[in-house]
Amino acid sequence: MSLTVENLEVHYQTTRGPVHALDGVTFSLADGEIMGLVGESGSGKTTLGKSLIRMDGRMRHVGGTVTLDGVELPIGDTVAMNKFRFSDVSIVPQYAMSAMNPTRKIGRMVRELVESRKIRFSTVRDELNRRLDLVGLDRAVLDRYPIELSGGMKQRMVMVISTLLNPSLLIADEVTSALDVSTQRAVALALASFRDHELVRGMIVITHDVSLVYQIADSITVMYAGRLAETAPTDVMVSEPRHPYTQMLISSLPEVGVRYSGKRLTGIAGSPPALLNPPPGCRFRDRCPLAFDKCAEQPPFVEIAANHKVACWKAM
Amino acid sequence: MGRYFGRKLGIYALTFFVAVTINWLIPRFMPGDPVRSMVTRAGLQDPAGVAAMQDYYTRLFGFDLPIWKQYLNFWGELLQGNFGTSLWAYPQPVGSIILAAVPYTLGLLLPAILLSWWAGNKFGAYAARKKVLDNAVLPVWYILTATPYMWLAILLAWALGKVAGVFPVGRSFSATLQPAWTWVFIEDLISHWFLPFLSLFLVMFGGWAIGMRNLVIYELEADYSHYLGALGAPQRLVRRYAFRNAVLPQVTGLALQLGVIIGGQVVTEIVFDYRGLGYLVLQAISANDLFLLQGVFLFVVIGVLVANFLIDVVYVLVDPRTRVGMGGAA
Amino acid sequence: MTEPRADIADVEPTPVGAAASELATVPGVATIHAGPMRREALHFALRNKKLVGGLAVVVAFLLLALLGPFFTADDPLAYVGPQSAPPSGEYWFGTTTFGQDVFNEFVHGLRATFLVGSIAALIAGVVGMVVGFTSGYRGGMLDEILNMVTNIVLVLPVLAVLMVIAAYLDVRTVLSQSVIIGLFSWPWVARAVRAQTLSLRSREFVDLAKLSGAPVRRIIFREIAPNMASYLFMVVILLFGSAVLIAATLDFIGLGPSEGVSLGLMLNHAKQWSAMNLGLWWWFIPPGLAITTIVGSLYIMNVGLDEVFNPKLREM
Amino acid sequence: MLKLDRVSKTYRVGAFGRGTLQAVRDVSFELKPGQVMSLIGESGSGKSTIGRMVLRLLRPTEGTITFDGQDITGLRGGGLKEYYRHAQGVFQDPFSTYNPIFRADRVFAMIRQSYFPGVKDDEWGDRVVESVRSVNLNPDLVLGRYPHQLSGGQLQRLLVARALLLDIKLLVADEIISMLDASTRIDVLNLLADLKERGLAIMFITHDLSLGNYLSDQAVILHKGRIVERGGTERVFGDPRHPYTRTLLASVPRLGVRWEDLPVPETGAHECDAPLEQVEDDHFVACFDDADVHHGRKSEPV
Amino acid sequence: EGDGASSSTGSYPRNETLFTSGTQWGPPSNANPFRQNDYATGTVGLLYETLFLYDPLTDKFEPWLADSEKWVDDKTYEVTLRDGLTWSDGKPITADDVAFTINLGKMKTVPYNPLFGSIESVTAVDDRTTKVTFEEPHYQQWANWVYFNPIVPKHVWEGKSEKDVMQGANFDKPVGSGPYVVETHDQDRMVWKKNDKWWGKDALGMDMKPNYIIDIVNTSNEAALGQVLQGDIDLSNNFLPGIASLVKGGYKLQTYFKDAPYMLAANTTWLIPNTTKAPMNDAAFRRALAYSIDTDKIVNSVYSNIVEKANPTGLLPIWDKYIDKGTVDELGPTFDTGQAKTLLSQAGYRDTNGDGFVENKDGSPVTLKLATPSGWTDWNEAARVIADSAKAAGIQITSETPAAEVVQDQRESGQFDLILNNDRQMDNTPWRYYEYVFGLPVLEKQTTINYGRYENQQAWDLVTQLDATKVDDLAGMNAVTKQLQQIQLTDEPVIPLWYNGLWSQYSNSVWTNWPSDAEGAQVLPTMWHGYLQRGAIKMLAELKPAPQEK
Ligand SMILES: Nc1ncnc2c1ncn2[C@@H]1O[C@H](COP(=O)(O)OP(=O)(O)OP(=O)(O)O)[C@@H](O)[C@H]1O
Ligand SMILES: Nc1ncnc2c1ncn2[C@@H]1O[C@H](COP(=O)(O)OP(=O)(O)OP(=O)(O)O)[C@@H](O)[C@H]1O
Ligand SMILES: [Mg+2]
Ligand SMILES: [Mg+2]
Ligand code: NI
Repeated sequence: MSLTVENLEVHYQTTRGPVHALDGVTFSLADGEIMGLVGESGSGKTTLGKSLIRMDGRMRHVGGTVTLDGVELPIGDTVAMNKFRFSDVSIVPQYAMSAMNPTRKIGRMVRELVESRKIRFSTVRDELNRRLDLVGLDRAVLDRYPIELSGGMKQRMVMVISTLLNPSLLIADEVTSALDVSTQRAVALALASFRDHELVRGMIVITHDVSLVYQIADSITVMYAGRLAETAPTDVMVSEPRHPYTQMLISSLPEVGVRYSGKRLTGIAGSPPALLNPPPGCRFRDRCPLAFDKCAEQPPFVEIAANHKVACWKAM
Repeated sequence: MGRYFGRKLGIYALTFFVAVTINWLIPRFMPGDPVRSMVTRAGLQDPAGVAAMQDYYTRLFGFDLPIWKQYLNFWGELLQGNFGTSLWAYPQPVGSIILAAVPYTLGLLLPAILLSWWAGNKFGAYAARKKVLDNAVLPVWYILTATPYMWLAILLAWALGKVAGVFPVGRSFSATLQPAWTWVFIEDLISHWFLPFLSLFLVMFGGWAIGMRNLVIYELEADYSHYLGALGAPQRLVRRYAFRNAVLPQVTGLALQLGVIIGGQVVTEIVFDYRGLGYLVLQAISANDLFLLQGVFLFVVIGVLVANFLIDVVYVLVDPRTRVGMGGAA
Repeated sequence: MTEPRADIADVEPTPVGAAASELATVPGVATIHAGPMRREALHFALRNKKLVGGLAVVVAFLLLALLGPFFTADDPLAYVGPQSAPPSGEYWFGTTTFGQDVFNEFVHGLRATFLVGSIAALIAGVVGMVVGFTSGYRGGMLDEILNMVTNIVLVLPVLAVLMVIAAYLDVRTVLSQSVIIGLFSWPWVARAVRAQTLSLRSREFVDLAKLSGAPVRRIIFREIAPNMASYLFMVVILLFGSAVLIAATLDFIGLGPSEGVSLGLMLNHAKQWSAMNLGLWWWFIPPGLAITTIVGSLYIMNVGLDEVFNPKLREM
Repeated sequence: MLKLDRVSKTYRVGAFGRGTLQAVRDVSFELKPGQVMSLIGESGSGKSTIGRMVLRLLRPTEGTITFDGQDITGLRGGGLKEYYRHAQGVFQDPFSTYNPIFRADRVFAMIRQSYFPGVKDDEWGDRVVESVRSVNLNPDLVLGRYPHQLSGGQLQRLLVARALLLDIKLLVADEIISMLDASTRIDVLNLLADLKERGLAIMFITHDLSLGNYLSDQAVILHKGRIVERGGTERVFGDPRHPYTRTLLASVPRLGVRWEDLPVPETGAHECDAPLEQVEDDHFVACFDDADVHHGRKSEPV
Repeated sequence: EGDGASSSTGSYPRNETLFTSGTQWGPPSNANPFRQNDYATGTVGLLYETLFLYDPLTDKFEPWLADSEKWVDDKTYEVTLRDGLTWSDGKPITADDVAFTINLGKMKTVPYNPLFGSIESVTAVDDRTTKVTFEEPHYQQWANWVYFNPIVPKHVWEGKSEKDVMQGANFDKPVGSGPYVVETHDQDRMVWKKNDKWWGKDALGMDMKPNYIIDIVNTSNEAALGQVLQGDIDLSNNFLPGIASLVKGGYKLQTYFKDAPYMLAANTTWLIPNTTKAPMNDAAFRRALAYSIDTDKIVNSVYSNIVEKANPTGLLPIWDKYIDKGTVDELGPTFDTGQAKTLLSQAGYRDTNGDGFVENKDGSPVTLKLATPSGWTDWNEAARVIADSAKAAGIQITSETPAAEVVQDQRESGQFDLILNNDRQMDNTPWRYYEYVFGLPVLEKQTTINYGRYENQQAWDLVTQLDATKVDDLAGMNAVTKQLQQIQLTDEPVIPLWYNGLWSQYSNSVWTNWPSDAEGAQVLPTMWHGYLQRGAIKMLAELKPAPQEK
């Protein structure tokens, strides 16, 4: 699998004008890679995830291309995209708790879903059972209604459904945010195991929790205000972040054992610019301690080391 | 589940009790005296005769008893299915008068409710989120629900009955016919049934269609719809699911609407001089037949309660969420 | 965990009327600038064809009801013209079999209609809100009891009850009619308000108000109610519509006010004097049409409002 | 200063309140001035319930809560108002703590209305500005704005500023930063730390162990409404005794330490009713039954 | 419900069936001739018959069951039955039946019980002759009795308790003497079938044309109008507003007169003031009130001229010969607002507080309520007109429309200010009228007469005197009625307004040759209670099937 996203630009239509939620996003994903996508709230993570599979009514594909396995995805075209959904690109949505039709037994829902894609249910039935085992769900859940499942179970069930057709690319949006630490761990590991079993060939894990993606991702991409700030292999990102935003972000995370009296951490003052009419230049400029004149110009997203790209004049 | 129904039944029982009590009370605090109206009907002038007659009817209606006893008797009689004697159709028992009218009312009401519900839901769901269609039909539906039942009835009667002369207007069947299972009669019955049915149907149809449209829009925006969409499920499936889920509140809506629908039925019957319960209500009111009025009212209350209960049962059957919620302790 | 912060402005209900005046009474919030949310709502409100159109129609009728009687004869039932005359330049809506001016009756009847609608809506609104707020906010036994009462009145076939009551009422006036309609129309309001209150009650700003030492009444009326203002407004509109319809129904079966005119009574008279058989269509068409138009416009207005307040329903 | 003595809370749930749900069982602890106590536990463990009982937004079903020796469970009216002069809270969701249709600084006005009706406009304005500054906010940028125009961190800090207008001794912070972005979280935490320095007692409720650890002197681990372990923060985190505490610690994702390196302890806790047992100075553990290890589940389903 | 077998055939042959409507306002509840106000339409007339018919149009008594009558002396009356009369079960009708029927009046609740205050004995002299001996004869009343009350078969009614007599529904194959027998009845209809063995076919040479008479229960006039227009109802005795325009509209509709007033006058509608209440206890005020009412407007606008304004005496046109024109010209009030005002101020009723309405002599406001039953639309409308025109004269009247029941209650207990009433029909004697107006004593409940509680012993004595006047003594009667008219016109105990019509409209689509003012067709065209014995029964024999158009 390979995914290449180039210069992707997506806007939200609002009464006050377009919100530039994604503004020239470029990255690629290698076969078997899990990419962690982190960033502040509102930075465009979910938008990116949605753009790759299904835009909602207000989203407009303004520019850029997405190529999956050599085929350009018609992401702006809701109908044409259908062909790729589920089988090529799939998603575990942020709202897994409510993603299943509350009035259908889960098994039946899956069957109807699969059959609606012109696939015989019998051909995936065994696979379905296997995967339930894989994520530690009793096969009997298929005979239950969603309401009868706990949050963690629902989350895992949705993961199973979404990956049933072995999509090349799986987008997992905040799949663990609503869970307790112990369940979080189980779900995150299950996610990684999908890749390990080659049930999906590439994965974008969206979260606001850097520590979490650190656990399962091969690379981490940091978004800031609709753009990519930095992307790097996980260990590199954690140990040698180059973008000032990444640096500040990582250093503001309290760790077990760290106490304010020992090491007083600091956050990042200020807030990201509004995306309605984003200012030109580096968007982190206003909050950046290193900002200088050049930052009035948009820094390019350049590779500074192997697989390590940064959009910052100072980092180049 | 048992507790759920137990609770529901409790509410219904209480409602029934309240309704019966109100019903028993009101005539006793309001002007009008059935005894005197009966005496008048005998057309007496002589004071002695009047007194004797008065005595007779007072005892007949049980007004000579202490009030609490009257109340208890009322319940006693009621539980035996005895609603008392009608004044309007003296000396027929209220129960049999009502039973004679019920087929007409139900014959009008049931098809109108069920068909309008079914069709309204179908059309509403169909139009939801279809811009052009939606914009075109929505105002029509709103106009329909906003139409007073009797006015639509009058309009239809006037336009299709009087002016166009396509359908007969007035009575459940031609005055010149006798009820019998002959084709002539059945045909006549249906042609008299159609306009009142249509007027009820149309008004209700608008309401259901609007409700369904809004609910489907809501469901189409629900997470599970988006999820299905994201997995490339065709619109057909998404809409089917949305429809199924949107129907559930409509089921409850049906229960809530019953009271209003019955009001509509009453006036429609009056416009078309259709001989159902609505007609009886009007007769009871104008003849000051409090026993009949009480009887019809109780009958309606019982009907509504039973219908509500049935709807509750249906709801539980179609919505797994309620079942799960009731089954589990949490 | 992080919630998606789409634009709150779109999602939150916006105060109408009541809440705006509320702002002024809170010390410390002296000046009221039209907040962006309100501007947003106004923006949609003014552009919402349904809302504007519906409102225009209702206002037109209202003006006709308010001003019309000043330009017509005092006594709407006076015999002023030829008998059974069709609409003409002199008698816009024709005359009745007695030579009454239907237009004159019509404008006076409109007044009664608006009166019944407003009073009944007011009463039902107030009772419903008091019951809803109390049972939703106080909870406990009181809630159980009120809830039971609500359920009982809800299940009762209102029209049948009203008929029974009205049938036994000696003197019936527009006022008494409005009152009894109002007194039986509140349950669904109470239910809805209760549900809303329940959900608002658990919102943290209510806790904050408690922590600020605010008494219960202030919490209900200054914290909870304003948040439901748009909702309550719509409730009142719906109540108005249903009260008008119920009143017309009662009038029609002869249980209307024993004096005066109303649109329902006009229909009643038209029926009793065989207008349909005599072909006097101008006698029964205007009143019914007016009721339909007013109530229909109110409903359409309500959809408009709903769309203004609830972005999910907005056209895209 | 704040003392909970065998506090329990039972909710009535279901139709006619026939069902019950015991959200908090038999919880006792004490909070001293200038102390930060973390209440840690997973969702539904009863943390908020305890916090709300302390704030008298709920009444305990059993047990007493005393504040400076006064039993607060029965307070109402004036007494309650006085209590709130000294005890305040900040809640999880900054956006829903503000009434969305009013300006954010209305929270100050509400305080004034109840507690300082006599204060002149000017003086009040000064006090507000001062208080806002003390939480590291620029009054010009935050006053007069609507909640949605401010960031979560700003809103939370405003709430603290609001509390500071009163003569508070106790602040209940219920998941106060869980909805904030990582980059702003720490500032709010630091603000709390400053308050503590000023002698405020803080009850810090969180599900995030690292956050609890960062700030607090005392840690209380809750599981299903019951305290399973409690003591000095370093003691509890450094040497967790209860299997549940260990599970929690092992599941926290940490930068630099992979989960693989921290296997989940294969152990389950059994409920038992004995009181907390002191295992060392300032470290208490609830009874647990190691024999249950073998039928323990990997993770608690939620 | 129906107990007739032929109902299963689906319908009765339309061209042999007469459909009527307008008498029955609820389901037929009994065929009991003693329940004068609620027996099923036709019970008296079609099923049971009276000794005589009285035809108000000719003012003649016609022997019916009776062959002849005579006053043997001042206190003895003898009536002789026709020969060969039979009941519908074949048994002969004899004087025993007549005596039995009269004697039933001894039962307290039988409506003609008051007669027994003056009857000494009733005996059958022979098979055909019945002798009634009076203590003190009420000639007028008795003449009324003989045409109004039907004879019932002794062999059926004998042995019934008073309760059975008065409460019995009598629907189960009742035995009568008339031209029709009960076929079946249902909630919405009463079906009569021709009695082929009816004695009158030979004795009277009368053949009732319809083989079936179906009286349809219509509870709204509007519904009846619809059916008449559709040709479903042949004879509608409903009040059908707007009929004037339809008669001319090519609906095959016909009324008694071709032009206004279209209908015969059936009874008088009065405005009845409660004479026990101030200011209606003052004759001067009542007179002023009488002058203030614009009856023409009621006649023209409310009724569109299908009724006529009443003579100031209130006596119906058929009683014209009893009206003393001189007295009327001299005293009879006419609509004259100015005069009303003058009368008021002369009597001391002045507008002292300047509200445009006069006050009582003690200065308290006069606020009168005029109650008409809710749903009685024509009266409601008329009441408004009355209130309006009284207002012009300075009398404040508000029109109220309580339930009929309430109005009745107020009327009987005397708790009203003003009401409308029309309880006296066209009849054989003006005594019935004056009894109504002046009847004494005033009881706590006034159930049928003198609702206004007007007490004038002199007048009542005159009424009694009239009763004791022989029916053929016109001069004697007129001597009394003249005095009564003087009292009435000066005191205005009731204020006559208009003559209610004998509502009657027929469709010519199935039956023709309906009664009209044309030569030879002058019969009362109605099925109303009490009218078949007023000659309307003859209409059935006159009908002709309409030519069938195909
Ligand atoms: N439906 C919408 N209409 C208008 N603007 C939107 C909409 N949805 C999102 N946005 C805006 O687009 C930007 C990116 O939003 P997005 O949801 O992708 O952020 P995110 O990184 O996923 O944030 P979070 O961590 O809160 O989920 C934000 O500025 C947001 O306000
Ligand atoms: N008002 C209430 N009525 C009934 N049950 C309640 C109520 N509030 C809370 N509960 C239940 O009590 C238990 C404890 O709730 P609490 O809110 O204290 O948990 P928490 O530890 O704060 O969880 P979270 O981390 O999700 O905030 C939960 O099971 C919850 O469902
Ligand atoms: Mg997101
Ligand atoms: Mg909580
Ligand atoms: Ni979180």
